[in-house]
Amino acid sequence: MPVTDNAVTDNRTPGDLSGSDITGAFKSGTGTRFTRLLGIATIASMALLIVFGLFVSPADVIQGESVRILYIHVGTVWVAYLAFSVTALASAAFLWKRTTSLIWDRIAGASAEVGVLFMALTLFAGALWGRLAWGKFWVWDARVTTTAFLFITYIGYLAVRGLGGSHHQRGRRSAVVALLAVLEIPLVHFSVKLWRGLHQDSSVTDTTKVKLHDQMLFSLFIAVIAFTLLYSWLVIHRQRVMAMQDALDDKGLDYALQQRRDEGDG
Amino acid sequence: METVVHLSNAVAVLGRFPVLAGVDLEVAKGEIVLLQGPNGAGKTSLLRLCAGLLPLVRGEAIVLGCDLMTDRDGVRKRVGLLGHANGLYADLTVTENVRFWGSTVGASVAEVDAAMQRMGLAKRLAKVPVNRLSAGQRRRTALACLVARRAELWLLDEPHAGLDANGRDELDTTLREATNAGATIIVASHELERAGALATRLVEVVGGQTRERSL
Amino acid sequence: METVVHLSNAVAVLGRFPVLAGVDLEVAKGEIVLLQGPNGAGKTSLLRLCAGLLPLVRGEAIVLGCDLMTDRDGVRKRVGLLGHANGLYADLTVTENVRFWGSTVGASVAEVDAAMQRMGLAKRLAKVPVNRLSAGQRRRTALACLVARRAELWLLDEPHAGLDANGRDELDTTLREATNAGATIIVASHELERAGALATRLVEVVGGQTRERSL
Amino acid sequence: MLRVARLIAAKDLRIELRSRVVTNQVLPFAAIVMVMFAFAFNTDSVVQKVAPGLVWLATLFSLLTLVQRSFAVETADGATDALRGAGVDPAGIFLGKAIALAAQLAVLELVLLFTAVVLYSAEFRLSGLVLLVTTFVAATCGLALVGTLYGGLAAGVRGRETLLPLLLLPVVAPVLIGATRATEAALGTGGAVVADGWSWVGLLTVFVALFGVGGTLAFGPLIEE
Amino acid sequence: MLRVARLIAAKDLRIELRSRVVTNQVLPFAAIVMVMFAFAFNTDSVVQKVAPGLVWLATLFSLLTLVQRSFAVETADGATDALRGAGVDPAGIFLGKAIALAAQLAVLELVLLFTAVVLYSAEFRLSGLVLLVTTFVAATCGLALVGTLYGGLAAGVRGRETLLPLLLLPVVAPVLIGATRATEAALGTGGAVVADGWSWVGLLTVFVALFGVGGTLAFGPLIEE
Ligand code: HEM
Ligand SMILES: Nc1ncnc2c1ncn2[C@@H]1O[C@H](COP(=O)(O)OP(=O)(O)OP(=O)(O)O)[C@@H](O)[C@H]1O
Ligand SMILES: Nc1ncnc2c1ncn2[C@@H]1O[C@H](COP(=O)(O)OP(=O)(O)OP(=O)(O)O)[C@@H](O)[C@H]1O
Ligand SMILES: [Mg+2]
Ligand SMILES: [Mg+2]
Repeated sequence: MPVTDNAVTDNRTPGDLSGSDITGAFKSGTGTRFTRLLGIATIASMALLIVFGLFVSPADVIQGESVRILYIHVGTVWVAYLAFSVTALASAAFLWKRTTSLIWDRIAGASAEVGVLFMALTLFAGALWGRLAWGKFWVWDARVTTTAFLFITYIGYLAVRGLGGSHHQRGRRSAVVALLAVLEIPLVHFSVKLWRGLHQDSSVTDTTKVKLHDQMLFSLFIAVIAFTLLYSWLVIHRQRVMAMQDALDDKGLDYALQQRRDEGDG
Repeated sequence: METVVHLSNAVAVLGRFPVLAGVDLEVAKGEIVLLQGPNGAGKTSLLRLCAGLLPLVRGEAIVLGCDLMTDRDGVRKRVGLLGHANGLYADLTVTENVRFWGSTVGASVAEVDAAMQRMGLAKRLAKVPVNRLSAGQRRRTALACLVARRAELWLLDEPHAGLDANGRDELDTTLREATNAGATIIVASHELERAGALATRLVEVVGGQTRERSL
Repeated sequence: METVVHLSNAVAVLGRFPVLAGVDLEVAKGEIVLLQGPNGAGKTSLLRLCAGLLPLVRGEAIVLGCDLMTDRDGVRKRVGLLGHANGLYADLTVTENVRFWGSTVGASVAEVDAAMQRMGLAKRLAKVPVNRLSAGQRRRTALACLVARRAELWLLDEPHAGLDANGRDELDTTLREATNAGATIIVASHELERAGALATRLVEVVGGQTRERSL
Repeated sequence: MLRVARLIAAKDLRIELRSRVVTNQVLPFAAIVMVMFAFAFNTDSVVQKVAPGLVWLATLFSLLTLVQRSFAVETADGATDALRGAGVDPAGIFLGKAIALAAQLAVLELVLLFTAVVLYSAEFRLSGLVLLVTTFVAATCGLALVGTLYGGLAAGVRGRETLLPLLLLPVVAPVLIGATRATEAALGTGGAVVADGWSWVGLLTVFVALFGVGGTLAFGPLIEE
Repeated sequence: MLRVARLIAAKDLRIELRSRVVTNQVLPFAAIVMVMFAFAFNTDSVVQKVAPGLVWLATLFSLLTLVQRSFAVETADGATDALRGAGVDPAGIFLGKAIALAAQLAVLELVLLFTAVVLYSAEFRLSGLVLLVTTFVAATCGLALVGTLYGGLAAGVRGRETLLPLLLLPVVAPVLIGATRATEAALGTGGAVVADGWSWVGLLTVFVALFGVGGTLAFGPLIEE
């Protein structure tokens, strides 16, 4: 993944922090009982997805076995949408004066990171599927292209998070970008209608012309549940890691402050 | 006496480097405080903090009655900063530059002219574009922009650098007039003899911290 | 005594403006000449002319035995100029900058280290990129680059600007050492008290012309 | 806010009048880009078909240069700091710079359109003129607004040249596409009809409204250090 | 002269390593340019046909940025003055900067070629590989040499941003055409055969020799005030 870790930018300064023993404060890890349960649920639903996706659900009349990519492709993209929406909501919460708290910023960041991860999976699965269905990894279809733009946009968002500066500054800047970026999701969703491309039209949500087999629909449902659980697990952990990093930055600051003060005496 | 600047254990960082490592400073209205100290001590950073340009990370900072943690915009409108850079538009003439910076606070044409007069720019140089000025002439222009801004708190970072003997005298007069008109001034300078004669108080900055010194 | 700089009625222009309007100047080997004068008088232009950076339009100019009309390249290799700008690469560290400028004249690593030591840059700052330095620290780096160049004629344009008290002392020592080693120095500065103590001769520049003055 | 906007826009345009960077640099650049395009695809039929796309593509590249120039003027001698430090209303700065940018873009687009007509023998239809003008106005405003918003965000930071295209291009792409389709409709390229174009203009208008309001509100926090 | 060239090249590449402007800025920019091209001409067959031309067109745009960056580094804090003032051999400066530029261009072109292969489904033939590599080497050297020469000329003067594209693009056009045709021959685009390509490579080589010698001799007077 590209820019994931904004704390590890090259900001080493004269008062290098690496020598201190400030890591000792965080031995407890990021797990709690709830997240362990969540993890177990994730694994279980993944197993269920494998069973239904690969064995129970039928092959497609036209596309054959390759239709099974659908569960990954569509499952991940919907969860990516969810992730980006959460990012936007958390960003709004951060910008709103009465709820300003860095925790919203961290949730926004963590959610975007996981969203980018899922979106990468979508693109990957879509490209593979494209090779099977259209004979090419990539076509210049409207949805495919707008999806690529959405992906780039959130890479840009993560780059903005990585610019450095104080935590609040990071929060403010990235929140604005997130609120603008989320507006691209409808564009991607409606792009098929707008531009009439090669890509599949809405076939799941549009109930007037259900084309999917019932068992396929159910498998897709399981896929979405499984990916959502995975998403939650990842975000919770990532968010806690970020909190630790922020705290570590603060601890590092204490150390650097001491060194800076000694400069005058030395 | 009215307090204009109140810093208590103020911390500011650039990247991860704590440029200000817990600064305490009290400045009362009408004072001319001289900041002095070795290169890299944090004088520029201290001035930028007071101008609301460098975010406060920890501690307390109240400037002109506004808390820098929450209300930096309130401070900025009433503070004038002359930094190491001049902040001039190279393609515009001297007059256009001073007028632009004056009009950001709604100064009248007369006030702008007075400011240029003050720094000896009213005659030959008025219509010369800044990119054809010498270093000292640029510094004068930047000072004229500052004068035109009519700030309540003036923050000057090495204002003498590049000015000729005449310009230094004009600057001193200008600063004295400003304090008489109710402004407060903080100057960072390495020219102790020059700035010391002007200042009412000397503060030494070392290693991101301040120490009171006698003049 | 050996003449290092000989200008006679030298004229130079920028755009259409005659920045130097017939300058006469003689500098002998080992001198430290202080140029002084109002803003815009032409001090910077005079130094740039001597460095072979500003074309001579009329008159005569012979520097280090080379005629500036015909052989500017010969001059440049042997002259070191510190201008208003520092000429540093912002993304490189202090050491890398000094090393680069040193190696343009084939200075050894030891000489480079000595130059950095001279300006107090050998320790904490050696590995810091220039864009993370304070204004004075940059000026020190530029001076170190100049020292590493081991020029025969040093041309310094307001070298004190931005240096702290300590740095000024170091600079003075450096310049005295350089003249003892056979270099000649011309300094433009507005800090009469400081630079006057160092100089052996004072030349006033006014309106693109020079006048001899007593110190 | 409007006073500040007028002030800033006047200043930016005056700087352009003095320095003539856009007139002397970006214009020939854009024109040359168009010529190169024509060169690279030397089959005439292809060029004519993609002419509207090329106009907008060239506009886009020039936009990047224009935005960079617009903020380079501020950062060159630390004027951004001075602006922020002067407590000038950020919304005013945003609108002012966007107005100046839009004015410069408009001139540029006219020239490009003219070049396209001459070089690629693109054709005008009177019936499409209203559509064409509306499209150009909407697209210009949209590009200027987004450009200013992200330009301001990227201006202060270290990797600014990196960040600007990264942020700008994916957002601007829809404008590019919408404007291209609308222009095609207006010019009748490839048999497109005028009526098709108006829905695209609608999309552009939504975009303008969005970034106009969003930018005015968000510019302050964005340029904050 | 060679010592100076090595010194300057090493310095330029080190600055790039530190600042990562090319890696982080020009590369994504060029890649996005390619994506935009593909999108603007959304008919697949067209894109595939013009793929080699697009690669070189994108290289050309990036060349402008690269040259500007290469000299911006020098002018930012008055280092050009310092270089000239230091009496450093101009031929050495020229070669050094050209070498550094060529290295950066080479990386860029590899990425672009890769992008073209993936995005436009351009195809490789083993028989054309030697031709392809030769073309790329010759074209890269040619572009780097011309870029440095005119970059240096434009660096000092006031309207530098104006001047550079204006001077550079017409001169580089032959390189663009030669390289495109040679690449087409190497890839077999549109049924071109490999043998066709070599005459273009010959043209490129002449170009390189010309600007290599000319630049080395002329750079000194050019960067003079
Ligand atoms: C790299 C190539 C591809 C990308 C980037 C891509 C992207 C997307 C996206 C973003 C969605 C979510 C649309 C929405 O609900 O808003 C989606 C849905 C879908 N995609 Fe793809 N896709 C690709 C290739 C394919 C291929 C090759 C197929 C099958 C032939 C396919 C079939 C589907 C289906 C069936 C849906 C669900 C449609 C719906 O209900 O909206 N995709 N794709
Ligand atoms: N590009 C230019 N075009 C025209 N005139 C210029 C240009 N640059 C400088 N000048 C003028 O040349 C004169 C001499 O400038 P110079 O920089 O030599 O003065 P200086 O003595 O160094 O002044 P200072 O003490 O301010 O540094 C000034 O009056 C200035 O207005
Ligand atoms: N971008 C940056 N990242 C990290 N550290 C920085 C950065 N900019 C400056 N510093 C460091 O911050 C410290 C304080 O700098 P500041 O400019 O406030 O010093 P100063 O007292 O004004 O010095 P001078 O007298 O040289 O102007 C310096 O030691 C410098 O190395
Ligand atoms: Mg300072
Ligand atoms: Mg000068």
